[in-house]
Amino acid sequence: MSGNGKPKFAMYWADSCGGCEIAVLNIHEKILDVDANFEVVFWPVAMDAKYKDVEAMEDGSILLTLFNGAIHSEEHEHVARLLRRKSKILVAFGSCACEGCMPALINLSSKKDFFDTAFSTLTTDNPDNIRPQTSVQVPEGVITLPEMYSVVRTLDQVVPVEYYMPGCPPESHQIAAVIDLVIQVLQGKAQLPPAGAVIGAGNSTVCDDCPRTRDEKKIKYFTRIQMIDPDPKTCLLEQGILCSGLATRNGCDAKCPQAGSPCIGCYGPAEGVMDYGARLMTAVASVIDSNDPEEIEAILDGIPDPAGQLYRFNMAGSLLRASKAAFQSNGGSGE
Amino acid sequence: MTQRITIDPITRLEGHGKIEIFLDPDGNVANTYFQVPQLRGFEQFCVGRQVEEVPLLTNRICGVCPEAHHMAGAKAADAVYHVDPPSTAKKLRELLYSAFYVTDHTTHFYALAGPDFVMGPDAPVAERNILGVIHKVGLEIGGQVIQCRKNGHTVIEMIGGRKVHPCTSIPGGLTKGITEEQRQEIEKMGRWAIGFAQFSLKLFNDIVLGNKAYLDLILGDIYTHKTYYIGMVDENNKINFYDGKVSVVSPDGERIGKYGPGDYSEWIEEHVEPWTYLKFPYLKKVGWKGFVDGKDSGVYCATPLSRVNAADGMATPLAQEEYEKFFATLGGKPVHQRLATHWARLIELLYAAERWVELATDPEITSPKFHTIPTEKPTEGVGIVEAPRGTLTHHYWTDERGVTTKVNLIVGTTNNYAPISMSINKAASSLIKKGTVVSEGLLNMVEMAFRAYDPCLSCATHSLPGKMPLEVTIHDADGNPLEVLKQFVE
Amino acid sequence: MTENFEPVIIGFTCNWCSYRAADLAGTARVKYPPNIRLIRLMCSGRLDPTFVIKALANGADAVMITGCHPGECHYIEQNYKALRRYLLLRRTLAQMGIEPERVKLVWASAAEGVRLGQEITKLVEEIRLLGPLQWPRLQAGDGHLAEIELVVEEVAA
Amino acid sequence: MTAHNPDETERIGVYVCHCGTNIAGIVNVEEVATWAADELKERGVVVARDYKFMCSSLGQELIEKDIKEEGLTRVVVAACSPHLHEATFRNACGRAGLNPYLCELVSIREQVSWVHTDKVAATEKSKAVLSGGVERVIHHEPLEPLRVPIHPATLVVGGGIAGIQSALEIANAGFPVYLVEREPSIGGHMSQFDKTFPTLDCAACILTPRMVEAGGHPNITLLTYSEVEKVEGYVGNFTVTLRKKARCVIEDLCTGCGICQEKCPKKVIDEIYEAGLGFRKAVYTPFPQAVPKFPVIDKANCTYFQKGTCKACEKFCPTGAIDFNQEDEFLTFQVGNIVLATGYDLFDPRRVSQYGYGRLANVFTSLEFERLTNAAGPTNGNIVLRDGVTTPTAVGIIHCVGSRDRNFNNYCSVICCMQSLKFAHLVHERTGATVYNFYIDMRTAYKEYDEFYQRVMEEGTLFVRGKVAEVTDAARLPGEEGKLIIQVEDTLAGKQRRIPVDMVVLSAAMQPRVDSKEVAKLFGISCSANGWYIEKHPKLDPVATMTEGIFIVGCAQGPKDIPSSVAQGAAASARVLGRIQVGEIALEPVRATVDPDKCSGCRICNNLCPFNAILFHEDKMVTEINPALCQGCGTCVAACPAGAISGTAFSNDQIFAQIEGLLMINFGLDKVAVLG
Repeated sequence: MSGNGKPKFAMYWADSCGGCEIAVLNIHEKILDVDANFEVVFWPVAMDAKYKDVEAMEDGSILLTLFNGAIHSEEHEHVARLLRRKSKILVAFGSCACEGCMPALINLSSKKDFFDTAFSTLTTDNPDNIRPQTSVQVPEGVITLPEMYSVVRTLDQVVPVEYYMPGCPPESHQIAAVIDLVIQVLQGKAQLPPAGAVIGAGNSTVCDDCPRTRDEKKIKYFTRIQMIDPDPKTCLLEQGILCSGLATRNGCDAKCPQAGSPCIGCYGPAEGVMDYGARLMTAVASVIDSNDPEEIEAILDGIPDPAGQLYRFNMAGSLLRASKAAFQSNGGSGE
Repeated sequence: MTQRITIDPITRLEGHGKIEIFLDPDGNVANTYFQVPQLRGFEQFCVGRQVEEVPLLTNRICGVCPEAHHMAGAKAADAVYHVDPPSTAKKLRELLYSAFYVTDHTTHFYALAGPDFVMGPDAPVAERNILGVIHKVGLEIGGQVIQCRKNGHTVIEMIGGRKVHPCTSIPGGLTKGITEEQRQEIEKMGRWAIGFAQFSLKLFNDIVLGNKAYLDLILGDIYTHKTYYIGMVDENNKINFYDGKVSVVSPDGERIGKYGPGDYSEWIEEHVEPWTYLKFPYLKKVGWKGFVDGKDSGVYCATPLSRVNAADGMATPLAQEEYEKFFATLGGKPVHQRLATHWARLIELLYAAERWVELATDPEITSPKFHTIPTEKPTEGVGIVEAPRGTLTHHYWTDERGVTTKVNLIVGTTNNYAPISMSINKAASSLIKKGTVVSEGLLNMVEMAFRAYDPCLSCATHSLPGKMPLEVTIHDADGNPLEVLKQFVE
Repeated sequence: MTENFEPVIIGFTCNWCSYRAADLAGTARVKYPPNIRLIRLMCSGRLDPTFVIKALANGADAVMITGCHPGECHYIEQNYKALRRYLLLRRTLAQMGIEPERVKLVWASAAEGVRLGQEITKLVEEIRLLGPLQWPRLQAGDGHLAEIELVVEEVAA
Repeated sequence: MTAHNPDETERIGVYVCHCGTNIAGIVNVEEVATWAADELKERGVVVARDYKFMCSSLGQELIEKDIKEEGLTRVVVAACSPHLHEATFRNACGRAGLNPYLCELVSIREQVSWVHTDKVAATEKSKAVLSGGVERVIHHEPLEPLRVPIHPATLVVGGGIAGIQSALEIANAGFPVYLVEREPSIGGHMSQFDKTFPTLDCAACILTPRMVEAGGHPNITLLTYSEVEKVEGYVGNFTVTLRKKARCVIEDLCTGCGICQEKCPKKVIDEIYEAGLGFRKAVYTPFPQAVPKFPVIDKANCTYFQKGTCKACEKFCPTGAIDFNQEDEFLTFQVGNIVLATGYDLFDPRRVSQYGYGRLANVFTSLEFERLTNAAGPTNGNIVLRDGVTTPTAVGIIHCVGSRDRNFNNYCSVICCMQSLKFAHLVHERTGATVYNFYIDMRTAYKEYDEFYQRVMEEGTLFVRGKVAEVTDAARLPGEEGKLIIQVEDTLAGKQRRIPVDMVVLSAAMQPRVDSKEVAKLFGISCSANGWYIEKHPKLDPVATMTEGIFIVGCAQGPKDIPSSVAQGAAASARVLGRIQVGEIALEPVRATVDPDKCSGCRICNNLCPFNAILFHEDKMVTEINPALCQGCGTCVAACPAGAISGTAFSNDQIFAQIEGLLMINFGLDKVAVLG
C-alpha cells in the first residue's frame, strides 16, 4: 500500500480487547476498499508501524482515525492526544472509547481492592504479599512499571472527538456503511454528518428493531435468563428478564434478543440521552406493578446488581463516572 | 558511544509488552525482563455480577478469542449451578468453537505469523502485513482467507448470536438452537474449511518447509526450550478443544498425569514478581525454580505445540496423518522448537475443520432441547477449555442468589508467560552480540519469538489491561540505561 | 473545611403539594436552614433519576425528593412511580459509594409547611454530620465543539 | 450539554423585587441585582434591576418598557411564589409582545426571605435561585395555550334522580343530551321508595313528573337498557360508543298497553326493583310509571328463548311490536362533556352474619322495607312479616350496617339515620308496633332533619345507643320464644340488653357500584380506595374530575341524600353549560409529546397514564400522546427509556439547566462549577 497521495487512515487500540479490530477485519472484502482508498499509516494489530512515524507526521495529516479502547493509563492518554493532533477526523470507535464498556466496571472498585484481588487468588503463591511496584531494583538495575489510573475514562473525556461509533464491537455492516460514506465524501458525493454526531447506528432504541411482540408493561417480578425458557416471540422484559434493549441505541439489528438472550446495552444511550443507566432505571422501575414499598423492594431484589446491570457498558460515560472509592484511590498506588 | 534500539508497539499480536535488556561488560546479554505493564482487574469487577453475565464480561477480556472465554465461562457457570446441559447444547457449543478455531488459527497464520514467513523477516515494514501477504500469495488466495474468516463468523453468529462476543451460552445450555437450513449451510462451509485447511498446510509446506532457511530456523536452537507441556485431551487422549481432561507431559514426553476442572488448583500455581503485573503460572507439583527449563523447573507451555506434545494424536483422520508427518519430520516427540508451533497450529486448523463437519452432521444437532433449567442452589464451579493460545481456566464462586463473590482466571497466554520470557532472553542473547548492528529485521526476530506463542496480552491482561507498546531498553553492565527510551517523545 | 461545611441540597418539589407546602412555610414564617434550593416539577412522577444524579454530580451534597402523600397524588397515582424509581436509584447509588442518606424521599401535603421545614432542617443536620460529597467534576473533553466544526468543514470542502 | 446561553442570542432581563421589606428586610436585593448584572452578563443578562414592588403596575411597566427598548427575549423575576404572581408577570410580558412563557418567576420571598434569618446566606441563596432561573429561562420556548372547541351535546350516564336533574338542566337550556340508563327504565333507587324524608312526601309523586319530562324532552335522547362500551377523545369532543341491548320490543310500534305482560305465563322473582320480594313477568316494565313505557323481554327467563315455544306476548300484542330476532345495537355519537351519575349499590348484610339476614326470615334490608311500605309494592304498603300476613308488634331498626365499621366500610353512609327515622315513623303510623332504633350516633344534620328526629322521638320510638352484637332466634328468657332477640350493649344505660322483636330492619350501607373501577377506567377518572369517584377538589371543585370534561354527581361521588344529589346534578350542568356557551376551552400548554422517530414502541409508557392520554399505534409501532387528554404531570417523560418523550414547560433541558444554575453558587466555595 504505497502512499501516492491517498488520504491517510489510522486505527488504534487503547484499553480494549481487540474485538473492534476483528469487527473491522469482518467487513471482509470491503477491507480492500480501505486499501484502495486510503493509505493505512498506523494500525498496530494489522501492520508494523512505529510511533515515531506517526509523531513525524504533520498535524492534521491523518484524515480518519478510528480510536478504540478506553483511557486507562498515561500511555493511552498520550496516544489519544497524539492522534487527536494528527487527525482531521477522530472517531471514538466502539463502546470502550465511547462510554467505557464493561472494563469500566472497575470504576466501581478502589485500586487497592483490585490489586489485592489479583495478587491473592486461589492459585497465587504469594506468601510475602508482593505487589508490583512502579520502580523495582533488580540485580542488574532498576526497572519501572507505569502508574495506572483507577478511573477508566472515555475518549472524549480526554480529547475532543468528531464522531462516536458505538457498539461492542460496532457491527461490521455499520462499519462498512461508514467507510462507504467517507469514501463518498472524498468523492464529493456526500456530506459529513455534523460534528459530535453518533454514526453507524440508529437514533431510536433496540426495541425498534426487535421482532418480539410487545404489550403494556407490568412487572411483578424479575427473573434470570437461565431460570426460564422464555417464549421466543414475546418481549423478554414482559417475561421478567431485565433486557436493556429499551434504553439502548439501535443499530445492531437486535441481535441478542433475536438469539434469545437479553440486550446487554453495548450500543449505549439513545440520541440526546444524558445518563444511560438512569434511563433504563426509570423505565423498568416505572412499570413495577406495586405501590407498596415493601413489595417493591422485594421485586427489586430480582435486580441483585443494579449498578452493574444498569451501567454495564456505560459506567465511564455516566454522569457519576465511577464510585467514590475509585475516585479516592485515583492516582494513588496499589499498596 | 551509545547504542539506541527502539521497537515501538510489538505489532501483529494482540497486546503489547515491554522488554528490558541488560548487557554484561562485554556487551552481551546479561538478563532480560519482559514486563506486562498494566492491570485491568477482571477478577475484581467480575465480582458482584450475576454469574450468567460473567461469560459475557470475560468475552471482553479478548475480542480475538471471546469465544474461548465465553465457553470457559459458560462451563464454569454450568458447574456453579451443578447443571449438565443437554447434549445438543454441548455439541452446538463445540461446533461454534470448532468454527472459531478455524477462523482464529487462519487469522493468526495469515495475518499475524504468516508475514514473517511469507514475506520474510527482512521484508520492508510496509509489506509485512496481511495485505502484503495477500499481494504476494495473490488476491484469489487472499479472497480465500477472507472467505474462511467470513464462514467462521457466520457459524459463530448462527449459534452464538453475534459475530464477536457471542451471547447465547447460559447456565444449563444455550438460548437458541439451529434450524435444518442453517445446519446444511454450516455443513457446506465446514467441508469448504477442510479444503482450505489442507491448502494452508500445503502453503506452509511449500513456502516454509520447502525453504531451507526457514526449516533451519525452526529446527535451530534459537527458540528451543525443554519445558513441560499441557493440553486438553478426550478419553482416548486425543486433542479436544471444548471438553476433557488436561494432560501434562514432561520435557521428555512422559505423561505425568491428567487433571479435570475440579483439580486445576492442585496442579497449577502462579508466581508473582514485583516488576510485572502479570503472574507466572507453573506446575505446583514441580515448583517454581525461576526462568529455567528442564525436568526440575515447573515452567510449562500451553500452545498448539504443547497440545500435540501432550496428546497421543488427533481425533480426526486427516489431522492424524498430518500429526504423524509432523513428528516424523521434526524427529519424534516431544518437539521443543517453538517455531514448530506454527505448523502444529495448522494441524489443529485441519482437525477443527473436520470436527466442524462431524458435529454439523450429528443427528442431534438441530434438536430443540438446548437448555436445562437449573434446579440446584448455585455455589462454585470451574470451567476449562483449550483456547488457541493455551489452556483457559475460569473459576467462579457465588452466593445463593448466583451473584459472584470470587473469580479466578488463568488465561491462555498467561500460561506461557515464563516460556515467552525465556524465548525473548534466548533470542536477545543470540541476536544481540557485542558490536552487532541491530536492524529492523533482527528486532523482528525478537518479535517472532513472541509470535511463535501467538501471545495475546489482552487475554493475559485479564489481570492487566490492553495493549502497551513494546519498549526495549538496553542497560550497560552497571545497570544504567545506555539510552533511556520512552515509548513516546514529548 | 468540614467544621464550617455548609451542605448544598437540591430539592425537587411537586407543584401541587410540597411546593405549596414550601409557600405555606413562608407565609407562616417557619424557619429552616438556607442550604436547600428547590426546583418545581408538576408532579413527583416527573422525577427523572437523571435529575438526582446530575445534581449530585454537579456538586450537590444531597437531594430531597418530595411528593404528595400516597393516595393523594394530584395526578391520581404518579407519586408511586416516583417511589419505585427512588427505591431502585437508592440501591444503585449505594453501589457507587453514595450514602443512602444523601437522597431522601419525603411525602408532604400542601398543608404541611411546618413539617417540610422540619424535614429540611433534619436533612441539613444529617448531611452536616456526613460531610461533603464533592463529586469530582469532569475537567477536560467538553466544550471543544466549535473548533471541531471548523475541522469538519475543512474535510467536507 | 452545557448550561451556557446556547448561541448567546438571548437577551435576558432580571428583576429583583423588594416586596417592601418582605424580601429586602433579609435579602440584600441591590446586591443580588448588581451581581446578576455583572456575573451573569456572559450568560445573556443585559438588564438587572431591583424595584420596591415588581407586581405593582409601575413594576410591570418597567418590564414592558425594557422588553420594548432593550429587546429582551427572556425575563426572570425574583419575587414571590409563582403561585401568586406568575400570571401577573406573564401577562406583562404578553402585553409587551413577548410570549408569556418566556418569563420565569423565581421565589425569593416564600423560599428565602420569609424562612431564613442569616442575611448573608439568604442573599447568596437568592443569587443561586436567580442563577437557576436564568439558566432555565434560556431553554424556555414560546408556548400557546391549547384551545379545544366544545361539542354542544352532553352525555349523562345514569338515570337516577341526579342524572335526570342534570339532563333536564342542560336540555332546558336548549342543548342536546344523551341520557343513558342500564335498566329498562330511568328512575333509579328513588323510584323504589315510598316516602322521602324529612317531608314524607311520596317519592313517586315528585319523581314521576321529572321522569316523564326527561322521557319526552325534545333535547333529550333517552337510551335505556343501554350501556357505554367505549369512550374515545377528550374534552370538547368525546366519541361515545354505546350498546343498546335488544329489548325484543319494537319501540315505534309498542304503545305500552301492557297486554304482553298480562299474557306472559312466566313469573320471575324481581331481584332489582322489588328487591326480591315481588314478582314480574319475563316480559316486563320494572314498574307501572316506567319511562320509557316499553317493556323488555328478559331472555334468560323467557320460555320461548329457553324452550323455543310460547310466544304468548307476540300472539297477543295488538300492534305486533314483539320481535324475538332483535339484536343488540351499537350507537356512536359525539359529545363535548360527560356527566357520570352512576349511583350506588346497597351493602349486602349477609356479610354481617351475626345479624342473621338470609338466615332469619324476618330480618329485612332497608330496600326490602322500602318496598314493603310502598303502596305499589308487593304488599300494597302493608308492613308484614315474610309470611305476608302477620303484622309485627315490635320492630328493631339497626343503623350503620356495613357503615362506620372497620370490617366493612369505614365511612358513614349519610342517609341511614334519616332513613331509619323514616322507617320508625312509618311502622308507627301503619302498625302501631313498638319501634326500637339501635344507633351509634344520630346524624341528622341539614334543614328540618333534626326536627324530624324530635318528631319521631315524640311518637314514642325507642332509641338504644349501642352497636348491636347479635340478632338471634335462640330464646333464653321467657317471652323470647318465637321472637328475634336483639343483643345489644346500651352504652347510655351502660348495660347489656336482650330485646325481643318480630321484625328487624337493617339500615345497610351505600357502596360504590360493583363495576365502579372498570367504569372509572372507561372514562379515565379515578376511584378512592373505597371505590367512590374522586372529585377534582373536595371542597372547591366537588363535581369536576382531574379529567377535563368528565363530571361526577350523586352517589357515584360518595353517599348522599336526594337533595344533595339533585344539587350536584344541577351544579355539574351549570359547569357544562358554561363550557358550551364559551364554545371552547383553553388548556395549559404543559404537555408531553412523543418524537415518533425516536420512539421504539417499547410500550413502557403505555400503562403509566391514568388519563388514557397515551395510545399505541400497532400499525406504526409507535406511541402517541393526545395533547388534550394529557394533564402535563410528566411521568411518561421521566419514564421513556429512549428519551423520545419531551414535556413542554418542564423539559429536561430546562431542569438540567436549572440544576446547573442552582449549583453555580456554593456559599462562596468554588464560585462557578465546572460544567460536565
